[in-house]
Amino acid sequence: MTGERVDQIFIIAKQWLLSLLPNAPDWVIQIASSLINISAVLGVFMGLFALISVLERKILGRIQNRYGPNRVGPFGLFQPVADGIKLLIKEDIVPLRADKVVHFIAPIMMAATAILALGVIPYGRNMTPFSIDGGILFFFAVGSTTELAVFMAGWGSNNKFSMLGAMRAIAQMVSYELPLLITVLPVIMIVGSLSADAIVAAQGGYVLGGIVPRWFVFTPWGAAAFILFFISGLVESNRTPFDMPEGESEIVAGHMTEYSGFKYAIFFLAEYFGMFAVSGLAVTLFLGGWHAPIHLLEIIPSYVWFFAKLAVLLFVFIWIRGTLPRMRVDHVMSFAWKFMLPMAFTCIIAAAVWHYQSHGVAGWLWSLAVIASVYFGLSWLVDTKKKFAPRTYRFAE
Amino acid sequence: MTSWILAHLWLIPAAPLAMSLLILGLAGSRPRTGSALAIIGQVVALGLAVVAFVPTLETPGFRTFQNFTWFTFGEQALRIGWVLDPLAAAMLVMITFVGLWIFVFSTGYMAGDKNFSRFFAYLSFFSAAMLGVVIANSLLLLFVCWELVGLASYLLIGFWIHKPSAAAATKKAFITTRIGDIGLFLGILWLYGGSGTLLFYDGGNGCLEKTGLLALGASASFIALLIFSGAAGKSGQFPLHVWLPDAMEGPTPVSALIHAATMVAAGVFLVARMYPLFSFGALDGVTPSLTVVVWIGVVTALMGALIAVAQADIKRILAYSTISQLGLMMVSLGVGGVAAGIMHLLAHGFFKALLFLGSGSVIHGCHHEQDIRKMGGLRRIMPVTFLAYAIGMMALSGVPLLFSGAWTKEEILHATAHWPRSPVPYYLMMAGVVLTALYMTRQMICVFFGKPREAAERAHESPSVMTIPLIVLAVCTIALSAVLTPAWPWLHSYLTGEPAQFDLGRLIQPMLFVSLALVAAGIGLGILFYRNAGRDDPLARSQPLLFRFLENKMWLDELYAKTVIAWSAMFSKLSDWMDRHIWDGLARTIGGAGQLIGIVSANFDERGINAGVDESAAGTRGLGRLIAARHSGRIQTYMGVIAVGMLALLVLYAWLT
Amino acid sequence: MTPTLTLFLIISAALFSIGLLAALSRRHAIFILIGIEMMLAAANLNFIAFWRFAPQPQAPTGVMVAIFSIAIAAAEAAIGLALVISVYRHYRTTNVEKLDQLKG
Amino acid sequence: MSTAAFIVIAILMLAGALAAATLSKLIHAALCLVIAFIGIAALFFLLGAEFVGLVQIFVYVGAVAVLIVFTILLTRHAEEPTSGFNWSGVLVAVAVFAGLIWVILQTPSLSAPAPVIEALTVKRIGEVLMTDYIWPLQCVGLLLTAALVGGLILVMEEKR
Repeated sequence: MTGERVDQIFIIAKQWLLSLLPNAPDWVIQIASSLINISAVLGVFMGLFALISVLERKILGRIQNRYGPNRVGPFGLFQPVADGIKLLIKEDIVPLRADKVVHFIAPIMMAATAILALGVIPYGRNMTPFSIDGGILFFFAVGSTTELAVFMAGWGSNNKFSMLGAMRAIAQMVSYELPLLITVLPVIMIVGSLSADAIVAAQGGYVLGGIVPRWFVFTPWGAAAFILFFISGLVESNRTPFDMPEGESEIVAGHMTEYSGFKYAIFFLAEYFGMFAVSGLAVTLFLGGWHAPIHLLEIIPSYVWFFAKLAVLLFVFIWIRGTLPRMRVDHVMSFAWKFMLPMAFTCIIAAAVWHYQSHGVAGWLWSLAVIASVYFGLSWLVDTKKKFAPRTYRFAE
Repeated sequence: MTSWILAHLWLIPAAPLAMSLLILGLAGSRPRTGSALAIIGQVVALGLAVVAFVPTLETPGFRTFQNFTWFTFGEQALRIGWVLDPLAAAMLVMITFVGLWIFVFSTGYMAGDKNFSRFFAYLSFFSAAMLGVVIANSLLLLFVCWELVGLASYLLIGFWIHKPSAAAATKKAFITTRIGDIGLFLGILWLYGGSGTLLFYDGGNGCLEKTGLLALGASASFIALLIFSGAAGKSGQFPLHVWLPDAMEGPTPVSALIHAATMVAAGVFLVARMYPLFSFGALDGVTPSLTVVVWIGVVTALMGALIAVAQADIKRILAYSTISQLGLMMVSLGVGGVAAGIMHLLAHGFFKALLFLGSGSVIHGCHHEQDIRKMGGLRRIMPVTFLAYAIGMMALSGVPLLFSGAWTKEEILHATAHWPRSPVPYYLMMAGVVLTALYMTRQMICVFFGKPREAAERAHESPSVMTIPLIVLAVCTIALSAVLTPAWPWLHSYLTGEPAQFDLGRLIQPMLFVSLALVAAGIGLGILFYRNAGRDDPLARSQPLLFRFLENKMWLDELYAKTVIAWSAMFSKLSDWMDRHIWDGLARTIGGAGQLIGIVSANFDERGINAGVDESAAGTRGLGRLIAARHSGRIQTYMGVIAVGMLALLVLYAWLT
Repeated sequence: MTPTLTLFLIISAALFSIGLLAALSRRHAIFILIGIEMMLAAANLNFIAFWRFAPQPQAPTGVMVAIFSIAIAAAEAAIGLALVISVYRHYRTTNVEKLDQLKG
Repeated sequence: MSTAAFIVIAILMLAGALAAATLSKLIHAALCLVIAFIGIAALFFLLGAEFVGLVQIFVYVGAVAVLIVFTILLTRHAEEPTSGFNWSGVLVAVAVFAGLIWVILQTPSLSAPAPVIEALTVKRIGEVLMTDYIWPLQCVGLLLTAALVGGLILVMEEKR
């Protein structure tokens, strides 16, 4: 089967590379295999990072009725190269009173966690770089470390703007980590596994004559959880409209204020990698991973589907950035605790209802009813009782 | 249906309990909802009680129980359960029925109170606790519910907590009954130690059944006495009766509930329930414990009746009458007339509720005036209340033929007359009956006849929500006598499990004439003495000393204040004194000694005899610091000590193994 | 040589002692909490190690205890740090040597 | 179980812990504590308890460490306690260490090699947690709720 050959082409290539070390002991094979995985992930996502950074600017340009970068190379496609060179040769400035070690480690830690999080996502059939039993937990365990990195950046810079930005970032990341985590729980509950591979496998197959896939996003609870997850993901990666931590008009660049040159570039990279990781997890959890949307289209290789879905999500990220204005800090927080968290819990209940109606039409309608009733109830409570809380100012002592 | 209710007997107390919680949770500011919920709960309980009553009719001597393990500790398992027999079934119906009408009455009586719904929550809770006492098949469960009854009474007597007298009364009630409960608790422990079970009936293994009783042996008498002390506390027996009159500080429906259906009935019920234990090893129907019960009952009955003659508060008279009647019941139980005692308890439940609600109606009508010397002539103003009250009075006095109290009282007298030990209780009981009729007549005359005095002038008849319960209870009081007569002693045989026969010939018995004579004497004397009584009491005029003796409740409260309370106060004062002077003095002496040493060494130092003294003074101070440093307040020091201790334990353990 | 239970126990004993050192000898309240966290972690390491080296198969009791202990440690840390903050607000210090109101 | 990995991890972990206990700057100590925690998580991985390792990272690095640094920030204006050591504490700690080591070496049955075990899956942990350990689980839930409420109340602004 050529189709399968094409689908598994990267696996075959990796096997071939490993076969070049015929008589090596086990641990060498292991290390070599890991290295291949790491370099593949890094290579692909570095490329994607470069591509998306220029695409973002171009799309934003389109949204804002201008051209965007179009000078360097064809269609401005070499713009990231130019940017990279510029950042590399810029002077690396470290503030005099900075905590030098912490200041230095922060961007490294930031990027490392983002890259680690990318490791457990299945990019295609048999294409999970780091396949462990608790993959989703690993993702979140690693992801939670980001907060510490942000804090280190803010503290290490010894700058009020940095510290304020870091505090804002940590506050909103801690708050939104709960809905992020809890919206994942229904999926884990239904699948009965924390392994990303098992979750993708559970979304295989089609109904209604092969035109509707069994993705979780097509169940009411899945759709609701996906939306909540996506919003929380926006917050976790500090993207507009939740980018107060680095809001230029208020606190310069938040925790990145005192970074320049290559360290700044690494922060930039970490942010995009975080975005990739969250989108990739969303694809894995709700959008069927690498499964094709229609049975007939399964001839197209699985990794193509994965990256297609990822690209769609990334486009939505950019689209939102171009459309929505920045939110106010207190609104972001109260939104998390008063709306996102209850809705996330509702998703669990809805998923349970769906499950106990044995995944049928009745369960579909019931879980829709649960979600809708809680949604309207919450909207009524949150919106009509108290429009927007009057803002209270507190001044430094 | 039948077997369902047998398996779910717990639902009967659960219904009012659930309502009580519901009211507390929901109806904070909606009084109508509160009372409606309470009444619904009571109606449900009444319905279930009637359903439970039906199977007990079918078989004589019916008894069924259901036990389960509450929790297990070690090899022992604590088991509780519930039992349904004629005793429990009759009590259930009486409590729920009377309670229901008291609830209805309360909606009128308490209208406008700012804690209206809370009151109903407590009432429901009270009713639930008492129902729990009745269905318990385990002394433990009974004790738990018993204490809940105590708690509920505490809450209700002190319901108008803003009145200092109510606060004092509620405390008194709680503490006095608690004194009895200590005995009860000791009895429970002893019983458990002796028989190894607290279940009443357990297929032959319960503590009231053969094996359990045999295991107790001679200690049964002592256990019975300890248990009786609990019953005496709850049922207001001498010398623990003092709380009962003071409990009148609560709202009148509470008094009705306490006196008729719930609290005081609990003690009598407990003795009846534990009767096999009391009568274990009886010779000729007499055991030491039962003898004690009889004498306590006699003293209580006579004392209550005597004191009632000289009281002026309408509710207080009824309270002492209750004490007297409870003594009567205890006597009946003690001499072996268990059925008669329980029958009197049931009948008393109806007519005492009726009397209390009637007095509540009077008080309500007279704008919360309770002094009978200020009433009078209410017969015309409050005709419904008057009629109902008269029926209750006649039942209580024991006017024969139509009124339920008469038949039961007669039966008790009958039982007492045949007590082999001594004839004295019988004569004293007869005196009590005369006194009962006397003080009730006095009350009737003072309240309802003659000319209206100041409180009665602006009186009015109560609303129908209060009079309807009166009418219902009055009808019941009369109707109940139909099953009590010797001609057709249906209730008696229902309770004892013998078949009842209808024989009109037995209606007229010699005892009837004795009773008739006694009642006639009581009422006649009453009319004679008090026909013109108004503001001043003829007894007070002719026998001022005796009257004062009785008016002040035989100075029992003062006696207690002088003895028990004074001792306890003295003891605490003594402790306080010891604390202040001896212990403190000891500490001061030691401290003073230390100071003395300091002064001496300082003097030495001042005189500068040599540097060695300096040194020793510094040493003393250093020692002091060393000792004080142990209480450094520093957490790390403490943790360090813990660590060292742990290390020592570890090394010791490793060394030993 | 593969690591044996003894080796794990020694590691955990060392970690425990370091935690104890932090708890006993540092003056800042947060250090005490840090030390306690380390001691708890050492205990967890012991649980897991004993589970791993116990005869198999058996119920994963050690793992369970470790999970519960982590949860409890989290609660402990939250409360402990809240206490530090409120103590700081009240006394304006976090030096445990100055917090000796219980001094005898 | 790889010896090399074990040695490296153990040394890193202990170094982190020691630094956390002795560094004079609080923030540095807290960050070194993170290293120690990650080392412990790695040891859990080595021991085959992946789930616990991940939970360890999640809870300690993601939550407790963040809490600690937050607290450090909020109490920043406290006069820096003198960095001096309480040497008696060191003495006690060393004594405890010696005692523990002595006890461990005394015990002869500890040197058995690790038995072969089948991997402890998350599913199995979940099953055990939901059956045998359901009451402890509920209790922990209650405890965490109580801690949450208690923590909130403790740090609430004092009304003046």
